[in-house]
Parts: sequence; C-alpha cells; structure tokens
Amino acid sequence: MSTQVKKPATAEIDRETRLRLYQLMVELRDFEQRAYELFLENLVRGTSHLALGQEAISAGYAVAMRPDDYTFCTYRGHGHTLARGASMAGAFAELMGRGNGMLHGKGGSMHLTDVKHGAMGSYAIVGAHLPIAAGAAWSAQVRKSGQVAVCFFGDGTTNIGAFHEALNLAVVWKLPVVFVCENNGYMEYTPIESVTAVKHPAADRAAAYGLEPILVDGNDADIMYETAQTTIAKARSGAGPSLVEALTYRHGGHSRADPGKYRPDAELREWLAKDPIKRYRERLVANRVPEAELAGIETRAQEKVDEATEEARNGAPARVDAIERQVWSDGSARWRN
Amino acid sequence: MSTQVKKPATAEIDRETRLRLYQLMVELRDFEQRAYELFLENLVRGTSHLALGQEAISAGYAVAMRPDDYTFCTYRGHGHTLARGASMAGAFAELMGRGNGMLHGKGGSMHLTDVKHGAMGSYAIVGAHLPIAAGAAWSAQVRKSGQVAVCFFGDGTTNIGAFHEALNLAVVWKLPVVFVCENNGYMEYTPIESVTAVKHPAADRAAAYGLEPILVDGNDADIMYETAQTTIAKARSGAGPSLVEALTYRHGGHSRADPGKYRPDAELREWLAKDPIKRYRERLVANRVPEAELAGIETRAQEKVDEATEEARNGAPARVDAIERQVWSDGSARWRN
Amino acid sequence: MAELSFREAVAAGIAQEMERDPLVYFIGEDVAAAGGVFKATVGLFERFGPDRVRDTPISEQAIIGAAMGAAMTGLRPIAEIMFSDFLATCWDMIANQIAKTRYMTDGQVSLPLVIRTANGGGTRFGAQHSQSLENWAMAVPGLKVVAASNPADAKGLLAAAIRDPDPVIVFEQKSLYGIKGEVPDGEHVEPLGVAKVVRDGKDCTIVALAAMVPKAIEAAEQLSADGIEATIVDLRSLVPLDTQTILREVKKTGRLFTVEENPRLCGWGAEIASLAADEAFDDLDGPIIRITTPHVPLPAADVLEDAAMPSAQRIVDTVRKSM
Amino acid sequence: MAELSFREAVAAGIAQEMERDPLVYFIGEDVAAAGGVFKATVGLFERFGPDRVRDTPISEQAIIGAAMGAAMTGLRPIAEIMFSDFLATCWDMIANQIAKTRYMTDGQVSLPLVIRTANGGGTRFGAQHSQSLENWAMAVPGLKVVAASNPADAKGLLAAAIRDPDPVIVFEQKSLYGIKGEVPDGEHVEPLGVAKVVRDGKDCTIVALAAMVPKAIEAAEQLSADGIEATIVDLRSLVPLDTQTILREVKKTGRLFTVEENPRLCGWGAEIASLAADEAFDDLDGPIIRITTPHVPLPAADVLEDAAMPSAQRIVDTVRKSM
Ligand SMILES: Cc1ncc(C[n+]2csc(CCOP(=O)(O)OP(=O)(O)O)c2C)c(N)n1
Ligand SMILES: Cc1ncc(C[n+]2csc(CCOP(=O)(O)OP(=O)(O)O)c2C)c(N)n1
Ligand SMILES: [Mg+2]
Ligand SMILES: [Mg+2]
Repeated sequence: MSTQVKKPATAEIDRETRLRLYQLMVELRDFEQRAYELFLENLVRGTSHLALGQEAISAGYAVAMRPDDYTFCTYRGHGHTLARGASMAGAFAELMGRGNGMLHGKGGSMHLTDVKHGAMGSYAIVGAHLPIAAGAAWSAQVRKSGQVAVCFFGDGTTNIGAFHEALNLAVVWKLPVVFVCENNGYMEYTPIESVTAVKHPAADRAAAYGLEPILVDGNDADIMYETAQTTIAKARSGAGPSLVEALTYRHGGHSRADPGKYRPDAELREWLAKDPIKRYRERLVANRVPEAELAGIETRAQEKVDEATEEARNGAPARVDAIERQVWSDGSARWRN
Repeated sequence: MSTQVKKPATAEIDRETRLRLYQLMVELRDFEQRAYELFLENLVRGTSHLALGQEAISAGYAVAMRPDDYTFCTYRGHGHTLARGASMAGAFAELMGRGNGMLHGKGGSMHLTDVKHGAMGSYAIVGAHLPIAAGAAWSAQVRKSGQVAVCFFGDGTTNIGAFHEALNLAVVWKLPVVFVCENNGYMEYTPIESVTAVKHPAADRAAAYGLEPILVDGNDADIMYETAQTTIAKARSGAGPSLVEALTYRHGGHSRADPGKYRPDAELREWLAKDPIKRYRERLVANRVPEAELAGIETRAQEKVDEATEEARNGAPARVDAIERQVWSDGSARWRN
Repeated sequence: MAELSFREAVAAGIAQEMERDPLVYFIGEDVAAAGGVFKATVGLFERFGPDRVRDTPISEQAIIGAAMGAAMTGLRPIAEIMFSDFLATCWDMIANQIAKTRYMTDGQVSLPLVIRTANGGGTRFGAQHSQSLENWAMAVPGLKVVAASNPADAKGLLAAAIRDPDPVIVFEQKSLYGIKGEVPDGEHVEPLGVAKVVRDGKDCTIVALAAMVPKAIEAAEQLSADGIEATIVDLRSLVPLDTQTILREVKKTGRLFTVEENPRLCGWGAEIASLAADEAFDDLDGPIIRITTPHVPLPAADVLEDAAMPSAQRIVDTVRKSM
Repeated sequence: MAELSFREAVAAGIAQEMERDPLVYFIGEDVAAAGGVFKATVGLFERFGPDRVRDTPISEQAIIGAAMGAAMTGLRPIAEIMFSDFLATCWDMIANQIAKTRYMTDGQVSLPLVIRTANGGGTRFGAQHSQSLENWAMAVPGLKVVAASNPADAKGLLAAAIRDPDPVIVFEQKSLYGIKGEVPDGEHVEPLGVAKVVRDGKDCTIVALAAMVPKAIEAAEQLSADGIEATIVDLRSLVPLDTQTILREVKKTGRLFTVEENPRLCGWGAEIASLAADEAFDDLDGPIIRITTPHVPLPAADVLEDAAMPSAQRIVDTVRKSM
C-alpha cells in the first residue's frame, strides 16, 4: 500500500477564517489543559479522554460546518462538542458531576451532547456512532434539508465491524456524511500498526467502499479546513460520503489514568514539534498577523476558560431526583402502571 | 473498480483427480435434487437451502484439502459438509428430523456438522463463522499442526461487520485460513449489487486487508481446484490467509419457500448454460474420458443417494429425551443442583 | 371488521401509519420489492415507493444505527430485523445506544423508532432462528417491548408503537403469522402498556404472551371440563408492564401461572413471579408456577421442538397437578 | 495465605492455569505488554510470551469468534472483553454461536473457553461502561456464569472456569478490583455451582452476588444491632445455580431478599424469587423483596451513581421496613 499524504494546493483562506481557526484551537487546548488541572485537583468524576494535540481536526471541521450540520464524536469528544458552540461551563460541570452540567451529571465526560448546536452526542463504545451518523445523514437526505453529518473516530475504530457496515451503507445510499478518522497512532496503549492489516487504517480501505483515499496532515489547520470544505461540499451536493484519514497525535495518555509511557520518547518529541497550534501561530505570524492580535486571542481564550471553570465550580452537585427522570419522553422512568 | 476474473493457466490436473471432482459434483447434485424431492414429498422438516449449481466450489476445495483440514460453511452447507466425507444418510435423516440424523434432529438442515471429517459446522447467522474459522486457524497455527481452515460464505455476507473483523485479524495474525466467497449474485431475494458499494463484494475489498484480489469462475471445477491448491498451500506454508471470490449461481430459490421469481429469465438461462457439471462433463469427454466411465460414475452416485435416502427414511423420529441432553459436556442440560 | 391474517395485519398497521405520517420510513433486508421473507410487508413498496420502503445490505448494525440516527433527527423509522435471533448482531446498537441515549443526555435526544422482528419457535428453524427473546429487551432500561397474540393487536399495537415517542421493539411471533382474526376497520390503535383479560375464571390466573395466549386458552377449555376455571391475562406489553391488571387478577384467584415460550432462566415470567411474590404475597394460596421451554437451545426436529415448547397439554397437566 | 488484591488474584488465577496447561491461551485488547486496562493481567505477557498472551484489534466479534474456533479445535482460550457492556458488540458470537453449538451438534463440539469481563458500576464511567449484565448471560442456555465477591474466589472460580469443559463467562466487578483479601497459597480452585453461606442468621435470607455481598454483610451488621439476624448467601455462580443452598436457607428463615446491582427487570433475583415462590412457598413467612438498581441506565455523576446502586443503607432500610 502506498497511499500518499495529500497536500492540497492551499487555496487562499481568508484572514478572518484563519483567526477563527486559531481562536478555536486555542480555546480547545485551554479547555483540555484546564480539565487536566481539575482532574489533578480531584474534581473530575470518572474518566476523561483529552484530545490535546488533535485540535486542528475539530477546529477545521467545525469552522467549515453549517450551524445545522451534525457532529458525531467519541468519548474523546470535548473538543468536537465545544467547537460546535456548546457551553464550556456546561462541559466542565459535567466532568465534575454537577447539576449545572451539560447533561445534569447523567452522562459524564464521555457523553457530551448539545443537540441545539448540532453536537449529536459523544459515543463511548467504539464504532457505534458511525452507523448512527449515517442514519442522521439518511434523515437529512430524505428530508432534503441539505444538512451534512460529520463523524469523528479513531484509528482503532477502523477494525470494528460497525465501521465496515456504516461505510458500505453510506456509499450505497449516497448519504451526506463525512467520516473522519483521527489517526493518532494508538488504540488505548497498543500501536495501531500492530493490529491492522494495512498501513493507513482508513485511507487504505477507502477503495473497499468505492471511495477515493484521502490521507491528510491532521495537525495542519488549513489543510483540515480545506479538507472539511471539499468533503462537506461533496456531501451537501448529493455526491455522497467521504472517508478522511487525518494523521495526528495525542500529547497525553489515552485517558486520565494513563501516563502514556508506552510511547517512544523520540516519537513524542517529534509530534510535539508538530503541535498544530504552535505551527499555526508561526504561519499566522509569517503571514503578517500582528503578535498582539494573537496574544489577544490567547488572553480571551484563557478568560473564557477561567469564567467557565468558575461557573462550573459554583454548581451544586447533580440532583438525585434526576435518576428517575428522562428514561422516556414523558420525562419519567416508569416501567409499570 | 476493475478487478479481472482470473483464468489461471490450467496446470495439468491428473485424470484421477478430475474424475474425483466430477464424481463429487454429481453426488452433491444428486443429493440436493433428492433433498428437493423429499421436500415435495413433505418429508423435510423446517427450511433448507440448496446449493444446486454451486457444486464446483465445494468439490474443488474438498478434493484439495487434507483430511484433517477444517471446513466452515453456512446454512447452504449440505454440499460442503458431504464433500468432506460426511454421511449422506445422516444428512437426509437430519433434514427429515430423524433420530438417525447427523445431529439426531437437534440441528436440522442449516447446521450440518461432522467434526470427525473436519466439517466444523454450518452456521446460520450471516458472518458469524468467519471469525470462528479464523479461531480454528489460530489454534492450528499455535499447535503447529499444519492444518488449514477453509471458510465458505455468500456475497451478501461481505457487508456484515464480522467479515471485516475476521479478515483483519486473520491477516494481522497471519492465520492459515482461506476465505471463499461464493458470489451467486443474490442475498435472499435482493441482488447483491443493489446493496454493495463495490462491484466485486469480496475481491474489491481484498486490498483493504493487504490481500491480493482473487476473482475466479466458480463454475469451473478445474479452476476451483487450482485456486484451492494455491490458497491452501499458501496458508499451510505460513504465508497467511487468502480471500477468494468465486462467481457462481444457484439454480433454485434462496430456500425451499422461494421460487426465485425475482431473477430475470435471461440471466437464469445464461447461468444454466454454465452449469458446472454439464461443462465439466463436456470437458472430460473432450479429454477422451469414455462416456461409459462417466455414466458409471453417475449411476453409482444415484445408487449412493438412493441407499442413503432409504436409510434415512427408515430412521425413527428423533428421540424426545435428546431435548435435555448435550447442553453441557457431561451430556446433561442441568442448570441447577 | 375484516378478517386478516396476522401478517396482513402487520402490513396494514405499517401502511396506516405511513399514510398518516410522511415521516415514517421503513427499512430492512428484502423488505421492499420482495415484501419481506415472512410476507408481512407485502404491498408497502408498491404503495409508498423506494424512498420510504428501502432494502438494506445484510448489516444489522447499520440498519439499527441508521434508524437511531434518523430518529434523533426528525424521522420516525421502522427497522425490520428479520429474525429476533439476529438482534444479537446489533445488540450494542439496541441495548447500549438506543436504550440509553435519551437518559444519558437527560432528554436532549428523542428516539421515536420501532424495531420489528420475527420471534419464536414452532417452525423447525433450529436454535439460531427460533428464540423467544422478549426478555432480552425487557431487561434493558429504555426499551419498550410489545408482543401481540392476534391480528387485531398486531395492527393496533404496531400502530401505537410507531406513534410512540420512545423506542419500541415489536416481537411478532412467527408461529402466528398465518392465523386469521377480525381486525377493526378504519384507523386502529391499541394503547401500549395495557394487558387484556381474555378469559375470566375464579380458580387461577394464567399470564401469557403472544403465541402462548392461544395455547393458554386451549388449556383453559380443557381445565374447565375438569371444573378448574382459569383467568387468562394476555400481557401484550412487557414494558410498560400493566402490573395493576396482573396483581388484581392474581389477588382474585390466589394462584399464578406463567406460560413463557422462552427458556426458563430470567424469562419475563420470573419478573412477574417476583412481582406477585412481593406485592400479592398475602393473597397467594399456593406456589407460583412457571411453564417455560426448558433451559436449552431450541432443537430443530418437529417432534423435539413440539415437546420442548409449552403446549396446551403441558399447561393443563401442570395446573391440574398443582391445584 | 497471601494477601492479594482482587486484580492480582485474577492474574494469579490465569497464571496458575497457564502454567499447568500449555493449551491455555489468553487474548484481548491491550492485555499483553500493557497488562490490561484494569491491570488485572499484569505480568502474564512477560511470563508466558507473545504467543500465549496476545493483543487483538478492537474487534470484539473476532476476539470471541477466535476463542470459539480455537476451543473447538483443541485450545483452551481465555478471551477478555474489556467492559461487560461491550459483550453487546459480540453478543451473537456468545449467545447464538458459543452457547448453542454443542447442543445443535448433539455433543460433537466442545467449547472449553472462558470470557472474562469487567462488570458493574461505582466507578463513574456512565451508562455504557457500568452495567451489571450477569442476567444477560444467565438468560442464555449453554453459558455458565460466575461472579466472585472476593480475591480468593476471584482466583479459585476463574481457575475452575478455565478447567471447565464448557463455556464460562466470568464477570469481574470493577468496584472490587482494588479490594484485598487472603488467597490460599499454592494451587487454588473453587468448584463452580456452589453458593456459600457467608453469614448465618435466623430471621431472613439475603441472596447477593459479587460487589453486593460486602454491601449485604455491612447491612447485616447494622441489622444485627436492631436484633434482626440475616443469613447471607453469596451466590458465586448463576449457572449452574446452587438451588439447594438457596432453598435450604430460605426455608430456614422464611424470608427472602435479593440484592442485585442490575436494573430491576429480569435480573437474576427475579429467577431466584420465582424459584422460591414455587419451591419454598409453604415456608415463606412474608413477601419476597428485591433490592436492585432502579430500572434505569446508570448515571455518571458520583452522587447519582451512589444513589442509584443498592447501598448497605438501602438494604437495611428495606429489610427493617418489611420485617
Ligand atoms: C467496542 C469497544 N471496545 C473497546 C473499547 C475500549 N476502548 C475505549 S477507547 C479504545 C481505543 C480506541 O482507539 P481509537 O479508535 O484509535 O481512538 P482514540 O482513543 O485513539 O481516539 C478502546 C479499545 C470500547 N470503548 N468499545
Ligand atoms: C445476520 C443475519 N442477517 C440476516 C440473515 C437472513 N439471511 C439468511 S441467508 C441471507 C442471505 C445471505 O446471502 P449470501 O451471503 O449471499 O449467501 P447465499 O444465501 O447467497 O449463499 C440472509 C439475509 C441471517 N441469517 N443472518
Ligand atoms: Mg487512536
Ligand atoms: Mg448470495
């Protein structure tokens, strides 16, 4: 297999969009850093999976999406959910098991969802959300709404059956869905290449669904933005799904419990050097964006995260009566009369 | 996609092997015909799925296999099971729900199994047996037994998740297993191309597992035998799995209840003309095998089927006490003390 | 009233709702031009066209996942899983995704969808095509579970399931597809969660579901000849469960029997028995007895299958012996 | 006797059997060099090497299918499914293939395999990573089902499961992995299908499993202060089920309570209740009461999760109120 990493001829991306991309990446980064600090403070309940280092993908897509498009993501979904406009305070509070959490404490870090912003859920069982995203796209198709579903998942997810079923169905039904594989090189603690029959777990399988292989640098916000634009436009035009493989790396371990020691030092160093935010900042500066403007973005992001943290911290614990609520649409949990 | 049907340079296949292939195909054909007649006589309990027209595949592989190799097949598995040497009477009796059935009436037509002949079971839920066959191959690998597992399944099966998981695992672990897709053009009543993203449901996906596409004429016994030889030899040598797509056609409907009316007349005619047994007979005659020798094979096959039918008919109904037997290895069905 | 077979009633129920609500869509394997392998959806494709009645690949996870994604974004999908046994191939989608998402998002997501599936034994299909799996679904919080015993309910409960704002699994007993019965003309909807007393007797209460209801009725006629009068409750819905009707009838007669097609352990009857042993304890006059398939996979041969599943005779013998 | 944590006892059980029998192989996700995400298999890779301790892709169907194929051809595989919730992704393999194949082939195929899986709540993982699913397995004929409440049993029951000639699902309660206890030195094997009376009391019988056993014991101490003496039965095995011990203890005390971590409907306690309501009916002095998680998916936040799962306090309150 010799699928090549695509370097799309970087079309002109306007200044405003670029600053928006930068701002979003910085916000997501700061959010995740803060989440980590809160964990160290012992304020985060349950597990959490940070996407530090993977921000270019969530930002690139979110900026290219229409407000009514759908995002489906995984337990590693803080960034994807926030990028659609969900409340940071709601996310922090959910991590902390508070009543003012986005899900009132009922979901936790792995299930952040904000339907009114098109964030259709974070799914914690590998592969499940690919068919579900296809279903949302089917709905958009028959409702002729012009909406597109974008579905993010990891490299490890390409080896589960649901991946295969979803890709095939999406192509056969020509659904407006974009599947984005965030290849960060690892499942939990196991390198993806040790358990995968091909080198590029998504791109090398595109042809199995009659799709063109799309392998891109997932740490380059411009490339991600352009890839998002073309794949979303294709879906919106009725030309069917795409499967994108974005190469990236998580700076930390798989989850809060994992120091990530299984990763070779050199590899980690190499990828830290390719940090999408650092690179993008340098590019912006090289493109004559004034330092002060970037610093302003950075300060505002910190402030936003600080405020959100404060709001979350002030929340009361989740309300115990929520336990027997919202199993059913009538708000109840009644299984008997 | 433009995977081409392979025409392997037909190496010399010796006369004896060819007669064995012919004999086996005729026996399987006669068995299935008889099964159909017994159904019309209202003697077959439950459903049954005949493989009339697909005999070259089962015969080609069975003749190439070592006696201790493993066969895994589907509900359309009479032929594959018998080809390994299982008792015809046992098979007929199982279809008839008799106590002298191969499974004493407990499995029925869809589950024919004869472990002592390497027929490791007929599986009736689409896709399930692909991972199981991989498991048998894993066992052979670590036991260093030199055995190979051959797993037969239909075109429709390529769209289910278990297919994907099994193929990937088999390649990653380099297992001695051969996956053989019998592409007969249909799921139950639905044409495979209407629900599949690629033209050749197995061959066009081989590359997704780092495998070479192998697309062959499944109605040519010589080609199937040669394909079996190469793929089994590859597996046995430690070079890992193969994925074969054999093009074929079932002469009848999906199951006993199905007259197969959804198939265009012309298509049916075309494939009946490509009947593997008719073609092979002509080739043998052209290769100077005397008519009388072939007629002798045909007569003996009929006699074998007649005798087996008689034996099956004479069986008593399944024994009711078998119901509470063989849930567990101690022979019992006890869940309590 | 028209006389319809159970399978015709199923098609009629779907047609009624597709006619009424343009957001109802129907997908499954071989369901469109072929009309379903049990011929329970004949005519829908012709009537509603290839957009609303669609064939799928053999991809149960994709079928159910697609239904879920569609339901959360505005459609009211019906997905067919050909045999209930195949629910196992998409159980994650059903038990972990569909059942839990509304709850985990504290009500942000609604999932008005229906999964229809052919269930149960008696057709000599063997252990992988004959299970009665209502208890699998009942055990999962977040799923409603329905099973009809006659054509009128087949239509009415299915229609209600399609209108219901929550996910409902509708089990259709294969052994009932051919039976005929009167189905009310015009729009017909039966509420979910209401059991029906189909026979009134003072001596014992027999609770049954789907194909076990006609068997219980047959048994009750025989018992009546012996002077034992049985009340029969047709559960119709396992979730929501009509505990009021069950408890009322058990208290009246003082005796409870369940007739379950499923193998014994953790069958729905266990739940009913535990309910009665708690909330009707003081009114019980004798042991609660469950009549089930033994705890074995279902064998294929006709004589074996018939002997394994609860029969009218077994019900009669069991009740008689213990009264 | 050595003091081991539950997770160490699991690793010790696997090591003991891999040492004894070269046909025992172990596969799963992140189980080899990483030692498992719950660190319950630390050291096995180093000791037995990459052939016998193998990482798999995230392919639960392939993992379980591979275990089945290997078991039917001479190995004794152990497969890990990381969280029991993921059993749903390979439920067809377990419930339809593994459970039924011996029966359908009338004994031609033997399946000596073990599926180990981390089960249950209390770790704030949310509804898709916290279920107690023993009842899913109990409901399927052909599966043996085991769950330990302490390190000694974790080792002994696992060892027995590995030696058992039939498929066994071993549920390991996540909330117990950290607890410590004495484990007998040397070879340690506990028979399957034998419940244990861990406390003897004359007033009522509390039947519990896995993490609910320590909670029941804690409750019993409190009840004792009030003058209520409870017998506690640690089930240990759901299939085979030690009905003799259960019925004997229920008959002695006349009262039965179950403590189940699972949501209510069709939990294993329903089966126990129906058993007692049938076979111990004449000895019952009061209603059978089940203490379970309410019939909801498990919420994530600590306060919610703690309030949803049965606690010692809830057991005390329930028993006290009804005695
Ligand atoms: C079906 C299933 N199997 C296993 C797991 C446990 N698990 C959670 S995340 C993970 C690794 C996923 O890797 P990848 O898809 O590459 O995503 P990443 O975490 O790297 O973003 C695993 C094995 C799961 N959640 N679901
Ligand atoms: C998981 C699952 N879904 C659906 C079915 C019902 N079914 C039985 S055979 C069949 C068609 C299979 O087609 P193919 O794989 O091409 O095999 P063929 O019957 O043509 O040999 C279907 C849909 C099943 N048995 N299992
Ligand atoms: Mg990854
Ligand atoms: Mg086919």
